[in-house]
Amino acid sequence: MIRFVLSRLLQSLVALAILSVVVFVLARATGDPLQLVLPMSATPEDYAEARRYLGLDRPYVEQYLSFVRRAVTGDFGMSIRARRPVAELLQERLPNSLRLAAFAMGITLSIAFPLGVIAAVRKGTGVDRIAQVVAVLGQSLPTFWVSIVLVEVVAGRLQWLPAGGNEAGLASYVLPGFTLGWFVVAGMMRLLRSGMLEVLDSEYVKLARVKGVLERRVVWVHALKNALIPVVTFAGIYFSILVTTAIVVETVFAWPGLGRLAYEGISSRDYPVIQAVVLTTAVIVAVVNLSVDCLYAVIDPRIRHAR
Amino acid sequence: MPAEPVTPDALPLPDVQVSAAREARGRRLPYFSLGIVTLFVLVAILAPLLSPADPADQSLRNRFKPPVWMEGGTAKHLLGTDRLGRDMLSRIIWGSRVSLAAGVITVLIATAFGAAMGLVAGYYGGRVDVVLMRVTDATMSFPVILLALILAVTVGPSFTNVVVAIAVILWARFARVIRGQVLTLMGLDFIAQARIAGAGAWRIITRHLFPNTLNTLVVLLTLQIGYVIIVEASLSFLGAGIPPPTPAWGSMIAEGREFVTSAWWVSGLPGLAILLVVLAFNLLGDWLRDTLDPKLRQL
Amino acid sequence: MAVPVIDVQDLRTYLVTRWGTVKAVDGVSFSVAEGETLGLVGESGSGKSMTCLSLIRLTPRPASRIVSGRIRLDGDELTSKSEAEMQKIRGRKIAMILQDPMSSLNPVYSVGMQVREPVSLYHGLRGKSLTARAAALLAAVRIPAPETRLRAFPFQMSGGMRQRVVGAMAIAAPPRLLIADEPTTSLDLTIQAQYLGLLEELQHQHRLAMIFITHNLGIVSKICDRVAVMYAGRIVEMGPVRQIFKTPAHPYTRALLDSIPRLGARRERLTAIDGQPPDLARLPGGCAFAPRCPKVMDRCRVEAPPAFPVAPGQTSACWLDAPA
Amino acid sequence: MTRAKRIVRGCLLFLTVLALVMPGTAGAQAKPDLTIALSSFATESLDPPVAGHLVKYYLSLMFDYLVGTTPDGQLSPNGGIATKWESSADHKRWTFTLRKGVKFHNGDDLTSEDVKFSLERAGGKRSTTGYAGILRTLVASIETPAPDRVVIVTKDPTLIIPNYLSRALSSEGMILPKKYIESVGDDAFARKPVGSGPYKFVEQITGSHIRLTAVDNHWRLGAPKYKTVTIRVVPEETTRIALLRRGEVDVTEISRERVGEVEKEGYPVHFRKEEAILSMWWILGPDGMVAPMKDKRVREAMNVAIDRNEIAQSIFAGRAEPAAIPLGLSWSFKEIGLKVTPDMMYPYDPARAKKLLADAGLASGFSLDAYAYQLPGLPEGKAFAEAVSGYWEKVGIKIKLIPVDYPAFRKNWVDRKTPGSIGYFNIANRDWMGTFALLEKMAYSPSKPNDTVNDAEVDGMISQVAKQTDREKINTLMRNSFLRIRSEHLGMPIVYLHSPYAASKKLGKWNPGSVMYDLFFDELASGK
Repeated sequence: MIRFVLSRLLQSLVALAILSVVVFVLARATGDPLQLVLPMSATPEDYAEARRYLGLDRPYVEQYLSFVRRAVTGDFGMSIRARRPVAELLQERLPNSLRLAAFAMGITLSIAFPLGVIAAVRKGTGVDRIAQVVAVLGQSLPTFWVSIVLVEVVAGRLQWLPAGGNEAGLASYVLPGFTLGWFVVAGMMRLLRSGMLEVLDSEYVKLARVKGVLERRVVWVHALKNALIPVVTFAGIYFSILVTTAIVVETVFAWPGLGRLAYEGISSRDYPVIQAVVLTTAVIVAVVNLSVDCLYAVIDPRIRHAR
Repeated sequence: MPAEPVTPDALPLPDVQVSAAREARGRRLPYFSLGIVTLFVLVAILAPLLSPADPADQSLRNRFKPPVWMEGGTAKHLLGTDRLGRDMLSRIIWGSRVSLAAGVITVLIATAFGAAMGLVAGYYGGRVDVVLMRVTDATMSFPVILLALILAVTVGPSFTNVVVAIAVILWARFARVIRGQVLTLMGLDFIAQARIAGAGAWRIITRHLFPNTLNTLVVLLTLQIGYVIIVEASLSFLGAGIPPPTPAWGSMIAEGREFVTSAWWVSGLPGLAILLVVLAFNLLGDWLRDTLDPKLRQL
Repeated sequence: MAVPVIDVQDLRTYLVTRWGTVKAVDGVSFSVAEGETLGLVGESGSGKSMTCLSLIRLTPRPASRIVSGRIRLDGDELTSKSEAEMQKIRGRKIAMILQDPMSSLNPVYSVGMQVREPVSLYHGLRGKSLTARAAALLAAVRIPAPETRLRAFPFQMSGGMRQRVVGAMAIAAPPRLLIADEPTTSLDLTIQAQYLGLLEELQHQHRLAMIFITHNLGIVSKICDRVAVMYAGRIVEMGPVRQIFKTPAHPYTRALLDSIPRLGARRERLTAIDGQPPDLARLPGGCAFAPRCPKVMDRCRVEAPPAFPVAPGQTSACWLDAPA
Repeated sequence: MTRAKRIVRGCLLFLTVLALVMPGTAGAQAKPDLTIALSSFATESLDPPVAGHLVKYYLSLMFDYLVGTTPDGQLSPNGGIATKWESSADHKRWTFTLRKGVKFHNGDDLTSEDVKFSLERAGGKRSTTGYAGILRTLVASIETPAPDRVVIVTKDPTLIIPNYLSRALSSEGMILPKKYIESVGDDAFARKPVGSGPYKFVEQITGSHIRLTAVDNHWRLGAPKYKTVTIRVVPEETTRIALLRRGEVDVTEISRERVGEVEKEGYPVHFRKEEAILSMWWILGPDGMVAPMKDKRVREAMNVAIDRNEIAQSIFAGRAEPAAIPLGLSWSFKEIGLKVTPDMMYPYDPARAKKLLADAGLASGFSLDAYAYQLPGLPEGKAFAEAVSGYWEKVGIKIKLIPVDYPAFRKNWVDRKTPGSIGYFNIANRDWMGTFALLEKMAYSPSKPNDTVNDAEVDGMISQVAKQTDREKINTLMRNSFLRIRSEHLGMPIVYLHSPYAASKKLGKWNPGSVMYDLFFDELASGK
């Protein structure tokens, strides 16, 4: 098991190294950050002075090396726009994104699991069709439109839930969490349904029924655990997406998350912030994928013993 | 031991007619989604003929005119007008052309590139497979929206930007699924057979492997077209989608989002259009997957 | 004659498929007494498994439907029972061993969990006594070091070992009737012989009635008391094994027996049955075997022959054997 | 259906467990509190010299200015630290008498040393505020003869010192704690600022909010009405309005198009009248206007082709007035005595536009690029650009709309990479001193990057103003500059924008004032 984790870490490090070069170049391709920072009346000397102050006048290679050397220790430099250490901005924003993503994934699971299993058990009936349409609806509407309608109707008119920000405790998680969660339900439900269909045809499910095991236990204990692997992979991938790029929902619900930090970084050409967010995204994806692999081993003993 | 022969009709049980209807329903064509998709393609192709007015022709005086069936609506603008007084019906009709084009082109590029990578990785395996798969994973972890934003900010938002930004990430999904399938195909004897018969790598990939992945590709293609149209809409919301004045459903919804209650039709109607089309593509994709390749598990 | 453990009268099970309604089981009647083993033989698709699945009402939903027939277990009519009552009978009264040991055990759960489940279900045991009973079951099917084996997972066991675990679960209640659906087909010969011996031992120990489904006539002669030959959903011939092997009456049975290589008998070529197995969705009128029967008569194509007695305890559904 | 019940119970259990795990922050704040929702914080900076001019609306609560102002921008001795200021005969030595007993939030006394330190820091390398440049070039030295007296010595005679260091303009005039900054350093100060203003810094979560708490009994406001002031960033308009309806927010920035909807529901809407002029211009080439805009008739044609009234009524929902003079900041017109007569207003006359184009030999029209982008305070940016291009299309000028965001546009404008293409900005209105600073930036060719006019006559007049100390002469020169720009059609004025702020029904009276980038929340919170 340890050998497996080590080799995966090595691979992620290689990927991160490549990504760091890509993002270093991409960030600078976005343009000149000074346009937003310096006033209109700034003279060419002011621009030169600011470039020197921010260390942007050094050759690219030198800038890249100092960026990587410091990034390894978690120091992503100073944000050009906010003049504050980027690490601090990450500390402020990342927990909000993690909590929102966890809440959203909770909603996804609580919708997709019952829908997926029941749709499989009652394949071809009305329930199956309705479950499919409800799930696909989630993916057929742009999330920002769903968010705005929810804000306008549920928060604005009906006033049941807070409209934005994360200051109102759990209640402020409900609307953004639901919007994000519902979007992911379709894929997960589809995966679970096809997985369950395959498992329910298997010999060991037949044997369970022959043993006189209650149908409910056959479905939710014997069958479900075998259909979990692809669902767990899917949940892992979408969890990282929810954490890192829920820009649209974060914007509508004024949620101080990582997504909006990336958006602010890019629109103000804030190189250190862009680099930090993309690297953090990659690390989150790597960590989530690794934990998903470990989850495989928990679910399927064959994998546990194979490594 | 009953010696005398037991004839079948001795026992008066009713001969229950098994409901064939229920069995049939699962199989027939998804008329709803097929209908919507064909309608959508037709409208996109015949846009110039169908569109009552020039989508870009604006008249600020009669902006926010409600659809004809609401009071204050005029027959001149069946579905009302938008923020700049442009005819909604024409913009939705022309918008279908842009959205279809964005969806189809992006997905075709992603399929071509992704399938190629998947086939090569699956066929050669070993180091080639590991390297290509690491590249695939790295791309998949790069967020689509960030890339699109960077492109939009660097060279300015445009149709090509949207297509490039999404295709550059989307191909990884195809590559991953096709590779998985090719690996299973490689295990089968008919590949060994082809090799024994002296077929080279290229022949095997194109003659034997690729045709077998067609089913999966078709399913993925249909499912992803819906996804692209939705992503384009989100990009327009962030100002990185297909830019004005080109009429595209995504930007129309984004522009009308402030008037969700006061002038609901400005973002409501294109929203409905996107909902119907993406729903149709997704349901069609599901149906294709159920009939062509039930075992398929894809993202 | 004591009341048979299982008595089936004119069982019909139809399947609704894309190609039309398939008469998988088309009027089957038989009975098995305590301690007796009935062999069910026939080519694949002859309805052997479907017949047995119908007994415990586990035929594939929603396509299948038990159209008619009476199934009495120890005199108790099953067809009128509710699903909840049937569920209480499965495993407790009628147990089943499936064909492929490689996939009969749930790969993600330990052997212990899967053996404990039936024991706790039938006997309500928990904790130490449950584990002890499970270990005892494994011992009963000759699995060495049962306690440690309980913690193992299916993929860590050989095919033979796994089929023994399935056997252990089958006798957990112990049941009145044990259905073995080609349990040894995927095992190699030496393991096969051991497993058959084990089954006989268990049958004797718990006085089980047993139905043994197979297409291997060699096994039938070794383990079965009586045999029923099935073709296209019907029993074409049934009777004591010795009698059927020595004096087969039905042309299909005779053809089956001719296609087995016999030690010592010098025959250059084995005779194969020409023609294709019947398409169950579009069965011809009359006797289903008619198109392939060497002694086919006009009547065969028109009217399906009922089962005629040809010898004590032996019946054959063929117009040749109709009483004069 | 026992199964369904079981599943639902399972999910609820899951959600409640999730809820327990989630550390929800404090419940609704205790009243009385002032909560304000704005669409964006620009730089979200807490250090005045670091682009502070864009975020004066919260910095003005934390810091005091050397020279205070009233909400409508007039300098006032009881708004700032300086209670009295006068200049020497030669207008080169400005003496300020400071208010006594003013303390910083950390208890240090505010003295002339702090004023000297703050002004020098505002002109330092790190500073990126709007008018730091002028201070660097103009101020010779700063003397502190007494703890309550500061003397600023300028290189040339000038009248602008009090205005440039006042609340009316930018953030150079904010007084910072010298001892505190020198002890903790610039970065630590930028994270936990200490000022002498009526509200102390509590917390900043970027992208979410900035929270300040009241200093009890401040000299400016007395006992404040609000214990805490929270300013929240809520980018989406629909969300801001929903917050208002739910009472989670007391003041919110809304777009002109939704004022009607909100007023119908009884929410008071406060306007900053003519807060900015929306002015368009052609990007200049290396040596000024490029063809075809070199021809005055083309410039006039493009002006008269636009229906300013319809734009004001439709795009800006009637909350805007047509403007006559390019870069014409109307607040300064009163002070410099410029009266805008009806004949100065551009009529909507497409026929005349076509005739002018024909006279200029462009009967078949020509094509131009126009940039389309959003701006803070101008959510209607893209729609406006499309609308205006629509008008030009109607007179034969084929417009290619180029969507960019503001930084990308500004780079092309400043580097003059795409001469002839059209850009626009909502220039914040200000007093005559600020207006002069604007003309000196955008209508004066020597200030190379930002010039949009490039006219020798205007250059001459503006260079004289810089040297003048006689107000009458200054007023005449500025009047003539504007009249010249108007008669030569050296830009395209569109409308004056009124900026609406919706308030909760129980907010009470509040005048958002007309000072650049400042909303005078302290007026709202004043206990006096």
